[in-house]
Amino acid sequence: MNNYLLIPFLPLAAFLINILLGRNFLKEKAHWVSILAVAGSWVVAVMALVDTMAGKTINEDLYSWFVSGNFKVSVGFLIDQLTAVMLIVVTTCSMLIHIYSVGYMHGDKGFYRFFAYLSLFTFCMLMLVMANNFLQLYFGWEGVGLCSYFLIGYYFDKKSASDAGKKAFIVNRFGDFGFGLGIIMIFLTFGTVYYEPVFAQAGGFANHTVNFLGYDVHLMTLIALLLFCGSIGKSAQMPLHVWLPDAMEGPTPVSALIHAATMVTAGVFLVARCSPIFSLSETALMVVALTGAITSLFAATIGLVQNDIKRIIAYSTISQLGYMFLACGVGAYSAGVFHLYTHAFFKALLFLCAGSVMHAMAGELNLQKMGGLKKYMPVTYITMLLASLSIAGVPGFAGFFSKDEILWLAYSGPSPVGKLVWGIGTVVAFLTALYSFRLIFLTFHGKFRGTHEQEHHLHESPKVMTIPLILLCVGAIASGWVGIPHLLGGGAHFTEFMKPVLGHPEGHGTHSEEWMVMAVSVIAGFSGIGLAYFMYLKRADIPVRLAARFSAVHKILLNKYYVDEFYSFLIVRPAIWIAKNILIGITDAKIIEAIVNGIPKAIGGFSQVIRKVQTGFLQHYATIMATGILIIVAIMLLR
Amino acid sequence: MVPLNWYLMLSAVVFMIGVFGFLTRKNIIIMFMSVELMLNGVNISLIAFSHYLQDMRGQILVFFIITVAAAEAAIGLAIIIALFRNKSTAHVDEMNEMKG
Amino acid sequence: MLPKLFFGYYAAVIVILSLLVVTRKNPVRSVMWMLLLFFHIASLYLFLNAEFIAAIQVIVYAGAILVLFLFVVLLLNLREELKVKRFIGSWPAGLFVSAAILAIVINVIRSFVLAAPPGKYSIEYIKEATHTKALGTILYTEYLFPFEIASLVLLIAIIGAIVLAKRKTRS
Amino acid sequence: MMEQVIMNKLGFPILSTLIFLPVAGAALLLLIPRAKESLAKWVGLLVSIAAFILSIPLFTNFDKSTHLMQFAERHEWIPAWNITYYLGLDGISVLFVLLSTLITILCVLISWNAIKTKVKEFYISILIMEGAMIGVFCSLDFMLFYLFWEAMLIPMYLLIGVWGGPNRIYAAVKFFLYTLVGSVLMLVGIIVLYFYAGRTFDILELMTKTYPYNMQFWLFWAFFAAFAVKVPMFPVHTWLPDAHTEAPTAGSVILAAVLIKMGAYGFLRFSLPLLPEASRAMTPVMLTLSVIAIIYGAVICLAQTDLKRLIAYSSVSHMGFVTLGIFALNLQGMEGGILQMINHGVVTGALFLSIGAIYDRTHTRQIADYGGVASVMPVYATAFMIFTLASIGLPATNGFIGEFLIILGGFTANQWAGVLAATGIIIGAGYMLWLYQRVFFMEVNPKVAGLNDIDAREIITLLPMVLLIFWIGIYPNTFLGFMHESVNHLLERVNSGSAHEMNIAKNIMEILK
Repeated sequence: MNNYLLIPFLPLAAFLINILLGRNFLKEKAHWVSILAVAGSWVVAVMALVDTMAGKTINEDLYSWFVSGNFKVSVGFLIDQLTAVMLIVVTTCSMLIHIYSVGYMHGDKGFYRFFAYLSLFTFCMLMLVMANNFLQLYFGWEGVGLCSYFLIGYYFDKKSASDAGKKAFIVNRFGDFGFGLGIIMIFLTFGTVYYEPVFAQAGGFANHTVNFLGYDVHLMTLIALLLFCGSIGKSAQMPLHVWLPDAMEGPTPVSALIHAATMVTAGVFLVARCSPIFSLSETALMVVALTGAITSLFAATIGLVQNDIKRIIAYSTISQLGYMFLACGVGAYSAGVFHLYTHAFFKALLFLCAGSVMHAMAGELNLQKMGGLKKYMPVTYITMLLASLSIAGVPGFAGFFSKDEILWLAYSGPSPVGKLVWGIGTVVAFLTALYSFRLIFLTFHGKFRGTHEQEHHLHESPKVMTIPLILLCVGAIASGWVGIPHLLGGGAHFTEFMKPVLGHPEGHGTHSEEWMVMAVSVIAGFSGIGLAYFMYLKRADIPVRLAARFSAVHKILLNKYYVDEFYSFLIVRPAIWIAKNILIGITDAKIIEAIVNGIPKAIGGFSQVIRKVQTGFLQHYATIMATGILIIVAIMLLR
Repeated sequence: MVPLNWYLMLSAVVFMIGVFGFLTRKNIIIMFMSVELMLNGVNISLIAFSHYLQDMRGQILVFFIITVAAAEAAIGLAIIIALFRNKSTAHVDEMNEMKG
Repeated sequence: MLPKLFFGYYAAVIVILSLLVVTRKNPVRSVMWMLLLFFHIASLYLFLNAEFIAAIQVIVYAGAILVLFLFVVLLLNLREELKVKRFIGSWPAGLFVSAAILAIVINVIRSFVLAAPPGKYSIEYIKEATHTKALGTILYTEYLFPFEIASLVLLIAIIGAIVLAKRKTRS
Repeated sequence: MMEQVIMNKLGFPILSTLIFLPVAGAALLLLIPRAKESLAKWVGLLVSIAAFILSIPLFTNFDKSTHLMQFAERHEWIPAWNITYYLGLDGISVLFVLLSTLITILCVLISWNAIKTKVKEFYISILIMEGAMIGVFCSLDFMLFYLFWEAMLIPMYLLIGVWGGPNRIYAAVKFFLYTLVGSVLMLVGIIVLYFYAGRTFDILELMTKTYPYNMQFWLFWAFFAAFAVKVPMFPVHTWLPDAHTEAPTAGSVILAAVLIKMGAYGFLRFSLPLLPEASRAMTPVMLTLSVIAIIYGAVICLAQTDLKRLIAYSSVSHMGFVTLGIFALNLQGMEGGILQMINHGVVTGALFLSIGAIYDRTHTRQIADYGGVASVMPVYATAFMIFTLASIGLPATNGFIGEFLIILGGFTANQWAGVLAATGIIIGAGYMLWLYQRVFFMEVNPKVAGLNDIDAREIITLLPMVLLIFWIGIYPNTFLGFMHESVNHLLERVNSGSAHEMNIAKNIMEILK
């Protein structure tokens, strides 16, 4: 246990050292502290994985966080198979991205600050995955959100960056609103917020209904959906996906680490972690599956037409996250986590390659101004190509195995919407390949379309950046090999490993069906690649003509279905309008202040009338007084 | 024997004449004298009660009233002098500083 | 019969003098009428077996207070007093109120009967002990504390009168 | 009633010392010549530090295992009306005394250069304020309590009216009248209690009596008038923005950190234990008003253009949480409410201190006059960020613990109240982050270019707040431990004689059919 404490607290120490000493003392050397800390965490995390593979899990409290009556919660750690995998994903990605950042952020005036935030993020993410209770999970959850806010708004003097950071935080708060209520419901139901007793007792509440805000609802569905609200926000699912594309305002390593590999997958982790609760509610699972499927389709269509290289990858992330939820929704939690794990590598790699491209293009993000970069930056090109092959689901690459497992379990699983989401998933697989290779072809092939100055500047990135790319590339190719299905002669080790935590999904289908599903998805992937090749390399006029032909559709996609505008119109502006015109203008000024100021004013007006009695003549007062005496005397004596 | 009621009526008449003077005269000195008149009216009834009740306390009270009247006259007249110095008038209807 | 006659005389004179005091235009005359009034009241006190109080009445009221009044009246130079009206505009109100109270009080006094038992200071007792001694004994024993306060009141009045009437030295 | 309290065993009358040391300090200041301003400042600082050091035994020697009043002192005062000089602390009030002594030091420090006129009188006001505040929290005699309660008004009135902004007279008079109207009604209530309970002002003795429901009902509203104005609860909150905006920094800090806590404290100390049945019956009304305050205050913040006004309205929202927690009438809600009072004192106090620090440099409160401050004043920006995060209730800061417990308690008491209150947190994040963005982020506004970062004095002023924020956020048991017994006892009293169950576990059974 004590060793494992190092996993989260080394990055925390690095954060504290950097934030306190970085500005005046460490300066350009700040990265050493953070890298050493995360490397230390990685080593211990590997040890933890080895331990869990040997079947040793840990669930211990560090100290009592707070106690109020029967509400008790501690800071404590749970390390089981799921946590161990997450630890590996988080520390590996984090470490490689830390190293990459040394080159990427070189010369930035906030160098120490950047590494401090990265360390803080790593700490929070590790606290999130290692928590043994919901409240600590919530702590990590909000903590990573905060770091995301800091890092998106890293270039805070840019309005768009600070806007994006704020948007990410607030949109996430909407999700956390449900998540927080979910935790409260869990406490009220089970009397505790620790995972172990909650999951152990969950079965006993399977058929309870509860009165929630006047409606009788199924208890487990309610809890599951409330928790899922948090997942929707954090993992940028519809309808709370709007923050993630904007989050690309942050430095690219941040997009890779937080908005691709780790933080955004926390939502999937939450659903997987709470699988004992979700499994008790068919409705909740169906909602999860459909949300995932619809989001993945929706984001993939947007990704087709965007021109900002990072935004395409961001929509791709949303889409792939949808995939993971799709998996969880059909009960295939381990497949979802498997995809999370492979996705972390190839998506981080995609982002880092995009960062490398940006580095070469001096910050240019527009695809239409690139082209032919492969001869200038071969390492970047090859690694990015491999990552794209992986995401497109080309057999042998990591993405193929995880995606295939999801599709197969969706098709064969017991879920009532399984066939539907399988269909959507296959379409998305096609779209994924299409937009991924659109990106590759437009960036690296063809002729350079930017300015001469940019062309002159083109160069491969330094070693400190390319080495992490190569290492991640290994992950993007090989990370899937731990989960090769039985069908292909593998041992499905990943699923087996996760079994104690996530259970084993039962798919019932024949081998031929399984082959068919696999074939369909492979065909979809290859046809996507082929279409991209045809459209963007051979006949570059087709996309333009298509856009002109279906200008309405194109415009909707280009504007991301106008969701941002919809929210602005529906929530943001009315709220401010109400505040300004009704609450300040009417309630406070016209009603409350009118009453408050009106009473003294009325008294003042009355005084204006009766002050006339005060003539200032002594004898008038005396006469009035005497009259009073007369009345008293009359009353008393003539009674 | 003169009945007590007669004294009391006399006292009341003197008192009310004092009140009348106080309420109606312009001259502040005459108003002040009206106050003395009222005090004397009260004194008459007190002495009368003292006599008829065969109790000394009435006279003690009169004794104190005269003391206070003396003090009051001294202070009051000093105020009048100060007032006259500032306003050059002894007419109350010309003093309405307290008008609301 | 004789006492009633005496009383009638004094009562009539006192009432008339009171009216004169409050109605004269010239304050000096008012003061003079008041002097006469005080002597009559002092006589009435003698009539009620209160010779010490009667003496005080003459000495303090007539001798001290009224002289003070006279001083002030003369000091104030009230020549134009004679040119203005003596009553304020709303004098009927004052007259009505005071007359009404008087009417009520007289009406009540008419049927007033003294019910309390007489105390120990009967005429015989006072005659034996002398009035001044009887008054002095009770004043310096039972009423010593108020007496002291009265002396304090006088002291303050003296200081107060000086402070108030004194001309401000800086001009 | 002596057996209900634990008399002071410290060897010196700690509570009287705490009350009268600042007053004595104020008297000492009177003797200092007006021209010697820096001497006056140092005397003010040393006296406030001395008071703080003297209050530390309250923290260390407090017996957390009992609900009884501790450090009690009792002397005859006006025997004719049975008024006693009776002081004591329990778990509900002890933390506020500590908060008051701490805040006073910070107020003295932050005003060091900001107050340029009538310096001596300023520190006299602050010190008298401190004495009165401590007196309010310590009093166990209703008349003594009322005396301190009203005594607080005068220095605060002067602080706003003499050293305030341009519109200070209006704000000061508004503050004074609002609070006075409320407290006069409370006085009526106190007198009614006095006669009904057999001529005693002893709060502990009054608590042992029971009162007919009708009487409780009217008394509840009489007390409500006093306490709700102070809190301030929804319809009577409009004095707060004006007072906060016009008050000098130290005035705003005291107002936010301690003064408005007294309303909530009054509910806890008087309304609930004296009038349990009325309190229970009025719970729906109070919860509704609290929820309105939370959302109303938060939404109104979205449209504010003035820094201090925004924080003032956010106080309305946060105090809505406090009253929600208190009137949830369960352990979690009430402990959360009390903790949130401390939190709000720390966080909003810190925010006002920070705004004061920058106001000294720019002399503007308009948000539009700022921008890019984080580039110019990075240390200041860091501190303000921590306060902002605590204000929006991020886990590991104190705001989270309080708000979570309150929403848990509120949700248990009434689901709608809990859910609606939680929306306040979303809006809270919105306006605070927007404020932060407009002031600290984006391009540097020429008006703030070239400002110096906060100096050592200001860092010392803000540092205790930062430490408290994390202390309460990471290990709140230190503070919650003070409350458990007292709150439990209070709840027993409130829920006595009825079928109403305070145990949450029982409520669950109601929820689960």
